[in-house]
Amino acid sequence: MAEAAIALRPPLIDGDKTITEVTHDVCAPMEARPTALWWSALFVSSSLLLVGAIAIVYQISVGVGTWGLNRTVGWAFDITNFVFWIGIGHAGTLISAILFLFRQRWRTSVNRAAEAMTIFAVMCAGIFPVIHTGRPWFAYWMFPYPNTRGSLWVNFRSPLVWDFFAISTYLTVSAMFWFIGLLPDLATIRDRATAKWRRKLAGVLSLGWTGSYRAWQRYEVVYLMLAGLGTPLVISVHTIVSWDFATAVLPGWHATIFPPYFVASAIFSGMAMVLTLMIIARKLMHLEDYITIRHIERMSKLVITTSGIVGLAYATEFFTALYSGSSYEQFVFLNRALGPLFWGYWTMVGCNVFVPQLLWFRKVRTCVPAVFVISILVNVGMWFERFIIIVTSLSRDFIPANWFHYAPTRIEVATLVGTFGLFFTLFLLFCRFVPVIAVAEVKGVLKYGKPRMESAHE
Amino acid sequence: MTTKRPNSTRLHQYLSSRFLTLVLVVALAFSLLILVPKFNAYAVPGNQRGYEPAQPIAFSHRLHAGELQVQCLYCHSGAEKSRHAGIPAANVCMNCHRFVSAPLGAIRAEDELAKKEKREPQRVVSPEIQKLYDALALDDKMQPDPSKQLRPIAWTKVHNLPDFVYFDHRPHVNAGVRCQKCHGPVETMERVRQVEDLSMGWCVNCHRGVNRTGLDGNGNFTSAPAPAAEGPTPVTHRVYASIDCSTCHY
Amino acid sequence: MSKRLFIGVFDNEGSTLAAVRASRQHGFKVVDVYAPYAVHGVEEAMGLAPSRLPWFVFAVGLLGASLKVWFEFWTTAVDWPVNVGGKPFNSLPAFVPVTFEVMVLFAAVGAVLSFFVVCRLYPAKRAVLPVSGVTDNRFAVVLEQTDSTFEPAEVEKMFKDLHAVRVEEQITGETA
Amino acid sequence: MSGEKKQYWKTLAEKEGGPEFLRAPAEELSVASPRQFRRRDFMKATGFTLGVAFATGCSRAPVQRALPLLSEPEEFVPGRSLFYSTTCAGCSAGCGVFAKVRDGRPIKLEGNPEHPLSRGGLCATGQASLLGLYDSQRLQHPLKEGKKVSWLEVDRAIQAELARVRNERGTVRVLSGTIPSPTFRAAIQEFLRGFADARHVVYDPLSKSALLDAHAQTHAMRVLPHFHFDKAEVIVSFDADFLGTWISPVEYTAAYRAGRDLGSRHVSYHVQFEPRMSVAGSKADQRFAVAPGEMGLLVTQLTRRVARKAGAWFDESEPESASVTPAFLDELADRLWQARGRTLIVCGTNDSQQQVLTNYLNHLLGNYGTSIDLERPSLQAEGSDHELERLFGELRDGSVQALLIAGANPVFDLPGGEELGDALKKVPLLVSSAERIDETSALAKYVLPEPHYLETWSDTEAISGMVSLRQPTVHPLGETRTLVETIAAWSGKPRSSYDLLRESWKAKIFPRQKKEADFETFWERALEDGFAEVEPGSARPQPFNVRAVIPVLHAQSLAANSFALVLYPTVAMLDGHNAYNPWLHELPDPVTKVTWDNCACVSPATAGRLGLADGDVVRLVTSDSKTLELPTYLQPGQNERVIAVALGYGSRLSARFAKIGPQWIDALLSVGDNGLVGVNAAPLLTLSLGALQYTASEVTVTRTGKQRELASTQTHDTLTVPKRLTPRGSGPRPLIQETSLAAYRKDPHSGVEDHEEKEDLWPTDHPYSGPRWGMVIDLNACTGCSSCVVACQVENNIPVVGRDEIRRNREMHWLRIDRYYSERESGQIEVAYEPLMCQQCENAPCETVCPVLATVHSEDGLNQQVYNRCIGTRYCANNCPYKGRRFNWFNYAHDDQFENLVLNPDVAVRSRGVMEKCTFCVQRIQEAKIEAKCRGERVADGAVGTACQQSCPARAIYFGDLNDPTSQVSKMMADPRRYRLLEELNVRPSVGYLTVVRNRPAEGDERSKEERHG
Repeated sequence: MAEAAIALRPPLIDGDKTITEVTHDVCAPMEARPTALWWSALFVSSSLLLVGAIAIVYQISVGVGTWGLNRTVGWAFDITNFVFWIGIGHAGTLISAILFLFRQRWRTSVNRAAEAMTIFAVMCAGIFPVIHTGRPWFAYWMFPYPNTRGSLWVNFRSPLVWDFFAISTYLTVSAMFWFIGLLPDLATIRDRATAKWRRKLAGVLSLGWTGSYRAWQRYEVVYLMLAGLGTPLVISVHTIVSWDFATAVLPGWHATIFPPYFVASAIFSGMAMVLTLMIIARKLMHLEDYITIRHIERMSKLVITTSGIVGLAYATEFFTALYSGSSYEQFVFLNRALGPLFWGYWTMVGCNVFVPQLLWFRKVRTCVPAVFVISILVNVGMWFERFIIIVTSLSRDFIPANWFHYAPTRIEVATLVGTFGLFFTLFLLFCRFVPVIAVAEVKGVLKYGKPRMESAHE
Repeated sequence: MTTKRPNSTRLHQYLSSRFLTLVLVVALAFSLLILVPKFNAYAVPGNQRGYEPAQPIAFSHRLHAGELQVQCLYCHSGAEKSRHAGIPAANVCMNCHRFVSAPLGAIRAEDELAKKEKREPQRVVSPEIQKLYDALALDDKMQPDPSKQLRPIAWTKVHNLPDFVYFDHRPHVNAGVRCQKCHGPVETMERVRQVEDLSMGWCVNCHRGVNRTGLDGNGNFTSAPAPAAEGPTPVTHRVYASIDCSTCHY
Repeated sequence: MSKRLFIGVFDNEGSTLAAVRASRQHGFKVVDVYAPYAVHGVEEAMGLAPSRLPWFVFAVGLLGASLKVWFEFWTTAVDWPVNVGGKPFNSLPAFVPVTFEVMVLFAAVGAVLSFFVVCRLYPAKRAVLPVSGVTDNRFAVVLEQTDSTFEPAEVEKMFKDLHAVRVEEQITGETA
Repeated sequence: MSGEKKQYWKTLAEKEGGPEFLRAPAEELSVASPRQFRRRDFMKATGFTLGVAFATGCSRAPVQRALPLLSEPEEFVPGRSLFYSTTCAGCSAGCGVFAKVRDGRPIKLEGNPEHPLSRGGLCATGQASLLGLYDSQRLQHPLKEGKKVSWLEVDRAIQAELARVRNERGTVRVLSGTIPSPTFRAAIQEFLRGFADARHVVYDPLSKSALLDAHAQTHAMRVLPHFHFDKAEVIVSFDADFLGTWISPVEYTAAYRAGRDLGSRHVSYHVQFEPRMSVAGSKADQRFAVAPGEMGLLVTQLTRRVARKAGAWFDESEPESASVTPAFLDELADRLWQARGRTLIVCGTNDSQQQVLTNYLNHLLGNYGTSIDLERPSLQAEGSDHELERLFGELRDGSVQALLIAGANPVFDLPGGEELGDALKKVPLLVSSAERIDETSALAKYVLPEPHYLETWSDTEAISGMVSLRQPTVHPLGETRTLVETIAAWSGKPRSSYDLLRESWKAKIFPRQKKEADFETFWERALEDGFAEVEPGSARPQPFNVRAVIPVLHAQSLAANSFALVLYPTVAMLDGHNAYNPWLHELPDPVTKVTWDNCACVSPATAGRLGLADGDVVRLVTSDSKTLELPTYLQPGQNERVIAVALGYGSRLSARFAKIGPQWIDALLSVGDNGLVGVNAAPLLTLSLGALQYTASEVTVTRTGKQRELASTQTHDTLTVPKRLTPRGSGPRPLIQETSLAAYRKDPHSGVEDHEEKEDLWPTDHPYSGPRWGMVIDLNACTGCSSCVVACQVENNIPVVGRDEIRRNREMHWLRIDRYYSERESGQIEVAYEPLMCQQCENAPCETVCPVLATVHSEDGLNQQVYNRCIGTRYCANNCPYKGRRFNWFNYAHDDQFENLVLNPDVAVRSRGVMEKCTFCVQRIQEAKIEAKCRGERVADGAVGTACQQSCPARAIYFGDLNDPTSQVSKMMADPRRYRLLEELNVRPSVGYLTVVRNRPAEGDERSKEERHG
């Protein structure tokens, strides 16, 4: 019967690995010389990063006026990108925390990369709230610290302050989460590294981890804790981000549906991004055995689910507008679908609701290139979702005399491109210097060396 | 040999870092030497407490306000009718210095000397007061001298506020706030020094205090009858110091 | 005083578990077990007491939350009450989000730091491994000789029976 | 721990490496250390010390000096403003103003409420004229052939040349615009007396010549009558923009508003016939877009109807029918006849025939002596185009020996500027007295710099018998000299303008009054008031001469696809002598809302037919093949056969604005291809039949294919959202709430949307115990003249951002005037103006979202904006339903040190990245509060006036303490007409609006019917 049990559940890792092989498979590519492919990828992404850096420096030295904003549309690309990246950042914690709590052990081969992605995405996101201010050098005023102004504090009623706390907390916690997960693997690297610098570095970072079981026991507990804390955190963060809009008076922003709507779309976009990166990483680092078709399939399923939620949210928005009887609300949504930015709106609906439906078919789910394309389309759609929400509501609000259109300048575009540059640069470096797969965790889910009876019920 | 290479580089780092630490320690000590006195002078950058610039004329507040008991408002008359207390125009100085051209002692001494030498005592003018006469282009008969040209006196401002702060002397003076409360014991200063840090917190906390415990801190909530009152006779009224932003920022 | 340690080295979790159980049955003192990953059931086998970390974390989180609520109330309603958009000085509902975030922050940081402290982990700490490879593919069960009844040969045999890769003996001057 | 401690090792390599690692240092030390240390470590160390250097360096603020006066005048207190009553010279209307002078420099002009004409109002041009004083490109010294010379030199040279001319008995001419100053006029006569053939030629670029000529024919005196719009119950205007640009807009606006006071029994009924949408037209109760060729015919038809009723003579031949329905004309004639003696007909065209007919109408209706005053005529325009024509002739055949051009710029603002320029070159002695180098003074041999009117003594007699004084408010900023002084100097008896003025007043003005026996007291009183009322001039009008009346029987017909061109002045530019003024270029036109350009206005229908869109550059070709290229602007309410182009643009004075506003990679210049702001349309004028013609027929329009996006501050301009996007069942948004006079008389509350005060979720922590500032704006009174916009700009140091920034919808005006069109069933276009600034909401949405408490509420109900705290997230602006906030996208130029002297020292100049907005002129509120506090009183009603309120000619803005039930503003708040914008949001604005009330008797206005029968 044990046999049967095993037969019923396909293994999480292909090619019946021993733990020795696991260590080797993950660490070998790091220790080998980087491939030409990697170099060229790094070159591209870092030059994008440079472009973005130049744009930002120019913008900060000349003024926010170098963006396409105006007295009607005060936010556009900046906050769109902010919300977009934060959204991306959600999948990591979701996979590592929520799936961990749900005992989804297949996560082990993707969570490391996903968490890394989270951190990088949040870094990208974090740039915008700072540079979008007119006087970035005073951005620290958002933090309540005792000062010589009779101690003038901050406005805790402002969603931006909430944002400030949410983002920083999120970054800290997910970084710690990531690092804790990394600890045993760093030790592994330390102990097998041949290059001195790597040994020294790993030695410093691994905090002298020995794999003593007394440590392992507490380790498990802490990991569980962080997972438990991370889950509500990840939900709260995007809820708060959504409040930036939901607490405002603008029609199209002032909606109670926003928190669940934003969280769902965040997970949606995050999952898509994870897929994209996974597919890249498994090609780049030859990890087909660890990131198997089954992983891709599972994540595709998550994508359809969340896509469904997002689609429902779109529909609900229209309904509430209609039901509210407020002509301002109704106008906003008519304007989204038929107004000057209709193309953006339909791109969003197309990419977020229609395209993912393809994933219902197993054939598509198991076809890696197809999934790759879809995952990218979803991210495009998600970017447009934020753009549409922000710009349509601002550009045409209560008083027609205020109405004005918005068009981005090259500076803005360059900045967006730059963040992608930053993101991929960091990710490529991550692939090189950190085990892309959580070695210790994968070892835990191998069938290798387990007494039959246990491996049966896992 | 081949095994030595890596070690030696490590050694360089080890050495240089030790060397570096040495340099840094010295630098640190040196810089603390510079910084410490400054830091206790002003806790935060921009704090000008203790600022005591030299003035074009060595005017002594101790002498005028202290010994001679000249009222602050006699010279700084703007304080009760304008935003700025104002630095007196030279002609205000001349109200006295038309007659007083040097310290009494000096003049007496000259008289003594003159008596001895059986001659007319000649006029004594202290160099500082001479600057005043020069500014007004006066000859020693105290008559305007067309050959000289008028030169306004460029005093150095001691109490400076940022451009975005609109402090107004009127309400303070008219409510009976003593000048010393903000400017310190000027009547004891040879050269005027900034005593308070004039930070926003300092202003706000004083305003709060006034609203809590009154002007002099013991529940006196009625201000002095306004001296600069036109129209209806002034009524003594409850002191209220607003801490609205627009009290100072607009 | 110096100590005498016996280390059984294994190459899979199954036999490691068995070894731990066996040694406890024999009444040997299991000093520690080293493994490349968290093996389930070892803590029971070793008879380790459950960690008290959760309670600590809970307390820290609570502390953070209450501090923040107090701070927000104090700054907006007590220290400098300002009329913001006609809202009351003490707008508690608006304080909830930040409070929550701070609670999570405190709890998480508390958890991690306490973990480091309790396990004495710190940067650049020199890792002392009983045998090489316990972070890769080796499992080590470390026994200590407690009294004279402790018979090295017996230990050796026991480990061998459980297909230990090898058995080492070490003398250490450290007071564990 | 014990010494011999057992060592563990992981790899063999380390085992080997270990001891060696320990051994290594001794060997390497000597060789390694110096080279190693020298490189970047050294940099590290220096970097650190540098850091320290900064830390120590940046701790002191720069030293500030204070230079007190050497001897202080009595009334002078540093930091206190003094107000001098004087007279505006922005145009010839002569409105009374107070100049606010702070520490020796004028920083603001305020209307003088005592002044009988302007009654406290001041127009946009007047407000902006202040900047002229600080214009760094103003002439500072005399020029001879373009080179700087001393006055002495110039005087000698000119005197010599004049002597020569005198001896040669040559012809001398003085060319000037209307000179309302009696002293100045006298001086010029004095100057001309010496010469054999000398004449003073007066012309107005915006000519009223025909109107004066008409009165010469009908009343035998060539004067401009003084119109009293407040005495008229029915006002009919034939293309006279009397609320915008015609003769004396401020005075007329004040009177017009008085005549439309809803409290009084009679509310004037205003009918406007005009080819384009003018300010006056936009306020009319009935408005007809009439082709200029038809105007005469219309006047005739109305006259004939009225004449019938009056049983008076009129040519019996039947005129052809005009586009306006006879029914309406009958009805109008009816009403005119009913209200005879209490009506007023004005005609703005420069066609003497039409003007004569208008006079006849007024005569038949008995308006002379009631609403039209010829006893005390207006002297605000006295130009004669006949004279001008003669002068042109003389100039062409080069018979003029000496020409003195006094403050006029004929080369720019008259037709045929080029030829005129060539002709001028032929004049041996060409002297120009001007403030700046303009098209004309550039040609002059001698240029005499005129001072700005705030620098000198002078006077103005706008209405015969209404003399106002002008006194200097600042020490002259350059070596300038008034022409009066100059002439005195030439005559050999140089005197100051002060002495000259007093002389002429003693001689001419003082005798014309009885009140004061002693000149000094008379002078003192006049100086204090800023004006004096004396006996008018002696001229008496003759009885009406009917023989002058010739009816117009036919409309000029236009060829198939040609158009009539209408050249009109704008509120900002007028005749273009203000083209140096950035404030006026940046001011959105009241109707078109276009800035930094003039454009070819066409009606939407025509545009549709020609396939033109906003910004398409078109070429206009007149019958005499003069051409003009400018961008199109679609103007609702304009006659379909009319192309309207604004005058006054394309002046060389505007060349300076190329790089105004922030310069960055994507920035565009503020000027056109010609390097100037807009294009000059004056060449398309024609001087024929003894009058300047402001209309031309047979103009063809061709598109050039070029594009020039217009910098308009309002892109969407209707009350309703686009049809396609309107949710079913939702009407126009209730931003403008209006009613008809009839409905208002029945129920004053009519037309106002009701909103019950919502229950608050919060407990209220904020009792407004002290004053609570509020504002009410009467939309019925507001004419959209935009003087408030400039007033606000001057008072609050609002930067000029230039054409490109406005094109990007980033204008900085804190106060904007929304202009709304709506279409009536009849197809007539209705206009409503809505001044919109920060509404100072009690539940301000902007405040809640600011993270750093940079915008919060004050205890007297103000929505404060703390510039120095703002970090510029723009969240507040996004969350403002009125979009009343402005953001400093760049560091806007304040680098013209000279121009900076105009900055208001009571208002901070905002830096880049900071949000700003209207705060009800909080600096004025603070001043008033402090003053009151020092006296131990509470702020009295009227003690605080905002800049916009103060300057409004229509008195449409009320401001004050809402907590004081007796204050005017709280009375207005209680007015049944009062509504608030977007009340459903429950943000509780402190600004209220009063409904627009349209007087439409034709549409069943019972009361007016009664009037008709009774």
